[in-house]
Amino acid sequence: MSLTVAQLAVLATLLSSLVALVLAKQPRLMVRLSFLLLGASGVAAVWSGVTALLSNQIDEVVLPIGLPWLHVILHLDALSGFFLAVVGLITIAASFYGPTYIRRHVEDGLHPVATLTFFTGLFVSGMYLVLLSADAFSFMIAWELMSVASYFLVAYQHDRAENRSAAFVYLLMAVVGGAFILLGYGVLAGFGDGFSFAAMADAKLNSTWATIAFLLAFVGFGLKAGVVPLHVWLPQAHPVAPSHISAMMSGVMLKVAVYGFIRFVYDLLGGIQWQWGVLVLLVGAFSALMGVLYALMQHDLKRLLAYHSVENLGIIYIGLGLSMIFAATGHPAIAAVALVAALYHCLNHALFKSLLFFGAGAVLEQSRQHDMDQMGGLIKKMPVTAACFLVGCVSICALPPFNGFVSEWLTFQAALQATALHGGILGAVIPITAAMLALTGALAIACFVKVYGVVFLGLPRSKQIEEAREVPFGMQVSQVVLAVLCLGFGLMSTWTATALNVIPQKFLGEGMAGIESSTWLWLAPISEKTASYGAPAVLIGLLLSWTVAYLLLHPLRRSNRTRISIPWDCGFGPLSPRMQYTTSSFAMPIRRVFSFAWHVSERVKPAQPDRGPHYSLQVNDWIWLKCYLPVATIIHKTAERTARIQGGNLRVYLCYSFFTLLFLLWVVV
Amino acid sequence: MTGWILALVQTLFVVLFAPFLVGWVKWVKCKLQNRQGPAPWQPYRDLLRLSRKQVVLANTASPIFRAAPYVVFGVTVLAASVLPTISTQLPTSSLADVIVLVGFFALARFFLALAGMDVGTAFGGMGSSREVTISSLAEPAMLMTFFTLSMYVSSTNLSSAVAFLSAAHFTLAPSLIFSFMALILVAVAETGRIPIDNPATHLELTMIHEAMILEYSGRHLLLIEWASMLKLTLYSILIVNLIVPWGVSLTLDPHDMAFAALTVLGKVMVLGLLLAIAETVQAKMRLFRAPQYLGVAFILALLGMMSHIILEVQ
Amino acid sequence: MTALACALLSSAFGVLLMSVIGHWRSASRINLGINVVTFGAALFLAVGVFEHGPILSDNKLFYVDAFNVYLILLNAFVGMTTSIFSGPYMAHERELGRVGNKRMRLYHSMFQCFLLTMLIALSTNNLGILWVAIEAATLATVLLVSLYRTHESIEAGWKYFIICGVGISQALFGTILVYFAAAKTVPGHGDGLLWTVLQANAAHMDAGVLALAFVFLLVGYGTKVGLVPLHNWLPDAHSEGPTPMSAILSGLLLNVALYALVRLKMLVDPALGNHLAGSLMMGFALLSFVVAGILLHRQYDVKRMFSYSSIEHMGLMTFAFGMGGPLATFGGLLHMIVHSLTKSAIFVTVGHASHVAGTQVIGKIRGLIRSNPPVGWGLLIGTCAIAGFPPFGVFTSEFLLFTATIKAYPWFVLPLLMGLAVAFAGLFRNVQPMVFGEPPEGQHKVDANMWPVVIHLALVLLLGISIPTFLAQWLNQATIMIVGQGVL
Amino acid sequence: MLITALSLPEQVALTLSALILLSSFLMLAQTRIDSLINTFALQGVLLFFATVIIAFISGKYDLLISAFLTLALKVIFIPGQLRRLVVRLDIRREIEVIGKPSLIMLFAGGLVLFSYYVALPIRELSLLTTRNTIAISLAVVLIGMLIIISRRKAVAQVVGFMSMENGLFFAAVVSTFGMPMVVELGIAFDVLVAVFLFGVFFFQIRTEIGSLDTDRMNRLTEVEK
Repeated sequence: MSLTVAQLAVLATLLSSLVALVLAKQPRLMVRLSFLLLGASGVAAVWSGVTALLSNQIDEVVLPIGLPWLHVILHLDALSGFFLAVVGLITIAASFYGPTYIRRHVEDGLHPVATLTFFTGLFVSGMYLVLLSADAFSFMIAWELMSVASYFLVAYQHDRAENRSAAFVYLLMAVVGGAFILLGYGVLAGFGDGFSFAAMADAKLNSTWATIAFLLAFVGFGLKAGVVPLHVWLPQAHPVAPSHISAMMSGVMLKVAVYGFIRFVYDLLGGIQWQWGVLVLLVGAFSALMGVLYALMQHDLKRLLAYHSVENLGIIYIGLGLSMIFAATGHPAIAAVALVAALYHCLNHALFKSLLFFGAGAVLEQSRQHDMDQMGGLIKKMPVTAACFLVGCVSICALPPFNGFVSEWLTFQAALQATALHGGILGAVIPITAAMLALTGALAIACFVKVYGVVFLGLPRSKQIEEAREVPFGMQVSQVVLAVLCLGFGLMSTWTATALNVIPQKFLGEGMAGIESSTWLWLAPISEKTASYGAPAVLIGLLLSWTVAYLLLHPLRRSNRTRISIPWDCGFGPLSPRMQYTTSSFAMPIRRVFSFAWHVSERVKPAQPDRGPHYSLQVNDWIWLKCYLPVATIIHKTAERTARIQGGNLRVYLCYSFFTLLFLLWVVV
Repeated sequence: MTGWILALVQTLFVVLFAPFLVGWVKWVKCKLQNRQGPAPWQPYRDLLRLSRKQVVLANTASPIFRAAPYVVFGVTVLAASVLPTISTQLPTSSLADVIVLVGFFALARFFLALAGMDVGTAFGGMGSSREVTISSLAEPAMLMTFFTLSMYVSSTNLSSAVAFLSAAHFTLAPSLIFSFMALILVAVAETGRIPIDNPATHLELTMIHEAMILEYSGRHLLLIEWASMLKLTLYSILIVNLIVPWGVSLTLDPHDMAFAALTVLGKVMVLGLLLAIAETVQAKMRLFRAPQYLGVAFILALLGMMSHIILEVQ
Repeated sequence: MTALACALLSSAFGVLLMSVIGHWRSASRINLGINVVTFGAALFLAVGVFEHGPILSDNKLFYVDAFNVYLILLNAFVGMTTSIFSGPYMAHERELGRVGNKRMRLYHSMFQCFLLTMLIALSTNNLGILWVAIEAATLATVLLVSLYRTHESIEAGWKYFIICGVGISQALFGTILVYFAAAKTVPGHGDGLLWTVLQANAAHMDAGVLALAFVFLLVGYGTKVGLVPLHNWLPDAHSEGPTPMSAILSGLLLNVALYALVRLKMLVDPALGNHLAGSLMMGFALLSFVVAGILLHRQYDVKRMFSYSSIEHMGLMTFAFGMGGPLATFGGLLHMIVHSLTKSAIFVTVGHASHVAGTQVIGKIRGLIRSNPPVGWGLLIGTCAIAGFPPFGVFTSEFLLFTATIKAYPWFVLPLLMGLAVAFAGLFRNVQPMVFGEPPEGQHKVDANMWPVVIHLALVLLLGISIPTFLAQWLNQATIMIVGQGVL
Repeated sequence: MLITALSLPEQVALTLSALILLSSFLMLAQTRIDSLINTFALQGVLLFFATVIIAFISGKYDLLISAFLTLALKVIFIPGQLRRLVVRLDIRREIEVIGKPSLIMLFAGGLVLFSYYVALPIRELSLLTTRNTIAISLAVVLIGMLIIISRRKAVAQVVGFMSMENGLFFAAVVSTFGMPMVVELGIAFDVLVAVFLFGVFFFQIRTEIGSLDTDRMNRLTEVEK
C-alpha cells in the first residue's frame, strides 16, 4: 500500500515535468499546476515514508521496464521510508515556496520557467526513485537522473559565468561519483548473483574485496554528499541555483547520498570492518571542521550556507563512522545510538538547511544581492523571514531546545562510549573527533552570529536593503512550517528516536538500549543513569524562568517607560552603517587564529590622491588549489602532449600504421 | 514532588547567592590591593539600583535586543537548576547533562552576541566578534574536559558524576588532574575574568563582554549582569563540586542538604579567594595572546583525555 | 531475400538517378523517398529474419542473420533520417554558394552509393566482397569529404583516401591469408571466402595463419573503425565534409567496419583457441578510448570534437567485443545502435548549429539555447546522451559493459572510468559554453528540421528505459552467435 | 627443398618473384617521378609473367584472366594515366628528396628479412611449390608502404599505393592461385575507380594547395602552431 502511494508520488513528479513541457506557453498556469503536483507528490511521499517507517514492513514491486533480464525493482522499507519522508517534507515546503520565488522569472521571461519546473520535477522524481529502487541498474538511472536534472537547475541562469562553471564542475564530479558507485555495485554484483539488492546482499566477499567495494562506495557517495576533500562542487553549485533548488539540493539531495551510503554499507555490503569506520569518522570530522572554517570566511550568504552543508554532512559522517566502529567491534547498542544520531541529523539538517536557504532566497529576492556586506537591518523590513531565519540559525548551531542539538547530543553520547572499546587507538581517535565536533559547534555559533548579525541586525548597508519588504505569503508559509518543525523535532526527540530505532534494529540487529526507559519527557539513549536530555522539560524550564523574570520585572516596566534614543556614537557624529562590523571584520580574529586553514591573500592599496585606501581580501580553498587545479593542469598538459599524435603530416600517420602492423606481426609471430 | 520543590529551592539559592560571590571576589581583591573596597553585598545594591533605572533603548534596536536579556537570564537560571549544587538526587539533573549545560551557555552567548550586533555600532560588533572567537576556542577544551570526566565516571550526567566521585576512594587520576586544570583555565576565560577579559574596565581596545552590552541599561542590564554573575557562580560550583565532591548530599534528606549548602558556600568562597589572588598577581593579556592561553587549556584537556585512555583504561 | 534485393536495388537505382537529377530542387525529397523504400525493404527483411532465422541467397553471395540484419535496419534507418536532415542543410549550403549543381549531383549520388556499399558490406556472405564493399565505401565518400574544395577539405580528403586505402590494403592481405588457410580445409575452390562455409570449418583452420591474418585484418579494418593509432583520418574527414556525411560516417561506416572485425574475430577465435584476437582488440580499444578522451580537451572545431567522441565510443565497443562474454557482447551490440543513433543526431544538431553561428569554430558558437532553443537543447541533450547519462540508452550499454568488465578484468575498469570522466570533461567544457550564455551578435535563425534529432533521441531514450522484447531477443540471438551463449 | 629439385617453370616463377622484389627496391631508390612510374610498369610486367607461369604450373587457367587484367590495368592503363597526369601537371622532372636513401634501403632490406620471419609459419603449411614467394609478396606490400612514407609528392605516393596493390595481388596468386573471380573483379573495379579519383585529387590539390607536396597539407592538426 505504502509503496503504491510512493509510486504515485513519483508519477506526480513526472506529471509535473510533463505539465511544464505541455503548458510551456502559459507560464503562470503551468507554474501553479506544476508546483501543485509537486506538493501532492511530497504529501504522498511523506505519507508513504512515514507509514513504512512506523509499520516497519517491506514492500516490493517489480516493474516491467528496464533490461529484459533485470526488471526495475522498487521497494520500500524503514530506511527508504525515512528518507522518502524527509525528501517529501522538503518538497512540500519547496512547492509552497517555489511559485512565488520564481515569479520574477515568469515576469521577465529571460529564462523560460518551463525549464526550471521541468527539471525540478525530474530532480525530485530522481530522488524518490533512488530511495525506492532495489537494484543497481535502476538505482544508477535514478541517481544520474537526479544529478543531470540538478545540473540543469544549477545552470538555469546560464547567462552568468559563475553559474556555468559551477554547473560544469558539479556535473563533472557527479559523473566521477556515479562511476565510483557503479564500480562499487559492480564489485558486489560480481561476487553476488545479479544486480538486484537482494542478490547483492547475499554476496560473499573476502575482506579485501569488501574493502575495495567499501572504498568505491565511500568515494562515490562522498562525492555527492560533499565531504572534504570531495566537496569542491558544493560551494560552487548551491549558491547559484534558484533558492528553492538550493534548499532541496542542500537539504535533501545530500541526504539521498547518505542514504545510498547507508544502504550500500549496512544493507548490501554488511560485515563492517572497524577500519572503515575510522576512515568515515576522520573524514567526517575533517569535513565538519573544514566546512565551518570555510563558511566563516564567506561573504556570499548562500555560499556560506553551502559550506555549512559540508560541515553538517561531516557531522552525519561522524555519526556513521562511530556507528560503524561500534558495530564492527561488537557493540551494536552503541552503534545504534550513533546510527540514529546520524539519521536524526539527516532529518534535522534537511529541515534547518532548507529553512535557511528559503530565508536566504527571500533576502535575495528582495535585495537582489548575494553579498552579506551589503545587507543589514532586515529584521525590521522582513520580520517573519527574520524570525524563521533565527530559528534556523539556532537549530544549525545545535543549541537547545531545537532539533540540531538533539542529533549532535546523540553523536556525543555515542562518542563518549569509546571506553567500551577498552583503550587502543580507537579509544583515542573517537574522543578527539568528538573534540573536533565540539570545536565545529562553537565555530558554527560564531559563524551564525556573524550571518544573523550582519544580515538581519544593525543598519542597512545599501539602498536595495532599505527598500526591502516582507516576502509574499507563499514564501512565508514554507519558512514558518519548517521553523515550527525545527522546534517540533527538537522537542519530540524521544518519539523520533524511537521511530528511527527500527533502522538499527534491522541492520545491526539491536536498537538503542536506553530507549525503553525513555519517556516523552526525556530521552536516554544508553541508560537513564548515563545520560539523558529532556527537551520538553528544557523548554518548560526556559519558559518558566522567562515568565518569572518577566513577571518580576513587569512592575518596574510599568513604573518607568522605556526611552528611545540614538545609540552612543563616541562623540564622533552620527552613526553610519559603514562603521558596523562586516563579515570580514567579524571573522578577523578567527582568521588570525586559524590562518593555516585557508589560502588568504590580503591586499591593501595605499591611498591615492583621488580615492582612499582600498583593502581587499580573498580567501581560497586550499583543497581546490592543491588537489583539483593540478589535475586540470595535468590533463591539459597531457592533452597538449597527446595532440602531437595528430600532427598533421600524412607520412607520419602512415608511419603509425606501418609500425603498428610490424609490431603486431612481431607480437603474433 | 518534594524533589522538584527542593530543586527549585536549590536554584533560588544559587541565583540569590551569585551576586554575593562577585561582591566577595571584589572585596578580597580590594583588600589584597590595599584599597578601601565596597562591601561584599554591594552587587545586590547595584542590581536594585539598575532595576529602578529607566531603560534607554537605541532607536536602531530590534526585538532581538529586547529579548536577549530574558533569554540569557532564563537560560542561565535553567543551567543553575540542573547543577548538582547541594544534592545529587534532584530530578532536574536528568533534564540535562553536561553537554546540554554547555549548550545552555552557548545559547546564552549566541543571543548576547546577536544583541551586540543589533544596534549597529562598532563596539557591539567588536565585542561579539571577540566573544565568539574566545568561546569557540574555549568551548572545545571545556567539552573535552567533560568528555574525560564522563568517560572516567561513565556518565555525562553531572549528578551521577558527582555521586561517583564522592563515593569513590581517593584516587590520584592524572586524567582528572589535567582536566581540572584545563577546566579552571577555561572557566576563567568563559566567565570573562583576567587575564582574558576585565569586567571592571570599559577600555575599548581590550573589552569583550562589556563591549557587547554597552548599549544596555536599566532592567535589561540588570538581567545581563545578574546572568553573568550567575555564570561565574555556576562555574565555581562546578569546579568545586567536581574537584572536592565532599559534602554534596547524596540523598534528599533536609539535614544533609542544609549541611551541603553550607559546605558548598564555603568551598565556593575559598575558590573566590583564590580567584581574587590570581587576578591580583597577573595582568590582562592582549587579545591575540588569548588563543595561546586557550591552547594551553586545550592541550591540558587533551593530555587529560590521553592519559585516561592510555594510563587508566585497562 | 526479395526484401534484400529490393533494398539493394532501390539504393543502386538511387545512385544512377541521383547522378542525373541530383541538382533538382526536389532531389532531396526524392532522395528521402528512395531511402524510405530502402528502409521499408530492410524492415521486411528484418521481420523475415526475425521470424524464420538466417537467410542465405541462392548464389551464396548474400547471407543475413541476426547479427547483421539489425545493422542493416539501423543503416537504412539512419540513412533515412539523415536524408531528412540533408535536404534543408544542403539547400542552405547551396544558398551560401558553397556547392553548385554539379556537386549537388555528386553529393546525392555518392550519398546513395555510400548507403549501397554499406548494405552490400553488411549483407554479403563473401569476405572478399565485404572488403570490396568497404573499400568502395571509402571511394564513395572520399569525394564527399573534399566536396567544398577548400584547402582543408582537400587535405582531409587526401589523407582519408591514402590512410584508409593503405589500411584497407592490409585487410585484403588478411583476407587472402584467411582464404589461404581455408583452402586447406574447405573443399571446393571458390568457397573459401564464404562466411557460411568458413564458420562451419573455423575450428579446423590453421591457427598460425589465422593469427597472422587477424593482425592484418585488425590493422586494416581497425583503420576504418578509427582505432588509435590508425585513426588520424577520422577527425579530418568528419570535420571537413558536409555534415550529413559526417553523420552517416560516424553512424554507419564505423559500425560496419567494426562489424567486419567482429565477424572475423568469430572466425579466428575457434581456430586459435585462445584470447589473442580479443586481447589485441582490447589493447587497441583502450588506447583509442583514452587518447580520444584526452584529445577532446584540445578541440577548436565542433565537428572535429564529436568525431573524437566517435573514436572514443568505437574504442568502447571494440573493447566490449574484444572482451567477449555474453554481457559485454550484448552491451557492445546495444552500444552500436545507441551510439549510431545518438551520434548522428548530434551531427544533425551540430550542422544546424554551425549554420546558426556561421562557423564550426567552438569559440564562436555561443548561447544557442537563447538564440535557437531547439538546436541548443538538441545539442545539449544529445551530448548528455552520448556522455552516458541515464535514462538514455548509452548508459544502459555502458552499464552492461562496465559490469562485465568488473567481472572479467577488474583492473581495466579504472582506465575505462577515468577515460570516461576525462572524455566527459572534455566534451562538456566545450559544449556547455556553446549552448549556454549570451549569444553573440550576428547569429541568425535557421530553418532547422529537428525531427531526425527528436526521433533518434526518443529512440535512445526508449532503449534506456526499457529494451523492447523483440530487440532484446534479437540482440540475444546475435550474442549467441558471436560468443556462443546469450544473456537471457 | 632445394631449388634444383624444382621444375624449370617453377624456377622461372621464383626468379620472377625475386625480380618483382628487386623492382620494389628500384622504386624505392628512384628519385625522378617519370622513372618511378616506369619502374612501376616494369613491376606490372613481371607480375603478369609470374601470374601466367603460375597459371600454367597449377593448371588453373582462370588465373590467366587475372593476368591479363593485370596487364591491362597495371602495365598499360595506370602507368599511362599517371604519365599523362604528370605531363599535364608538369611535374615530370621534379626530384623527390628523400631523407637518407641508404638508410631507407637498409630498412627495406630489414623488412624483407622480417617478412620472411613472419611468413615462416605459413610456409610450413603450404602445399604449393612456390610457397616461399609469400614472404616476397609481403615484403612488396611493406616496401610499397615504405615508398608512400618516404615520398612527399602525391604522385609518388600513389605509385607506392599501387605497388602495394601489386604485392597483394601477387600474394593472392602465389598462395591460393588467385581469389574467386567475383572478388577479383571487385578489386579490379576498386583499383580502377581509385586511380580515377587519384587523378581528380591531383588537380584539386594542384589548384587549391598549389603543390603536390603532401607535407604542405598540415592545416588539420591538434598541435597549436
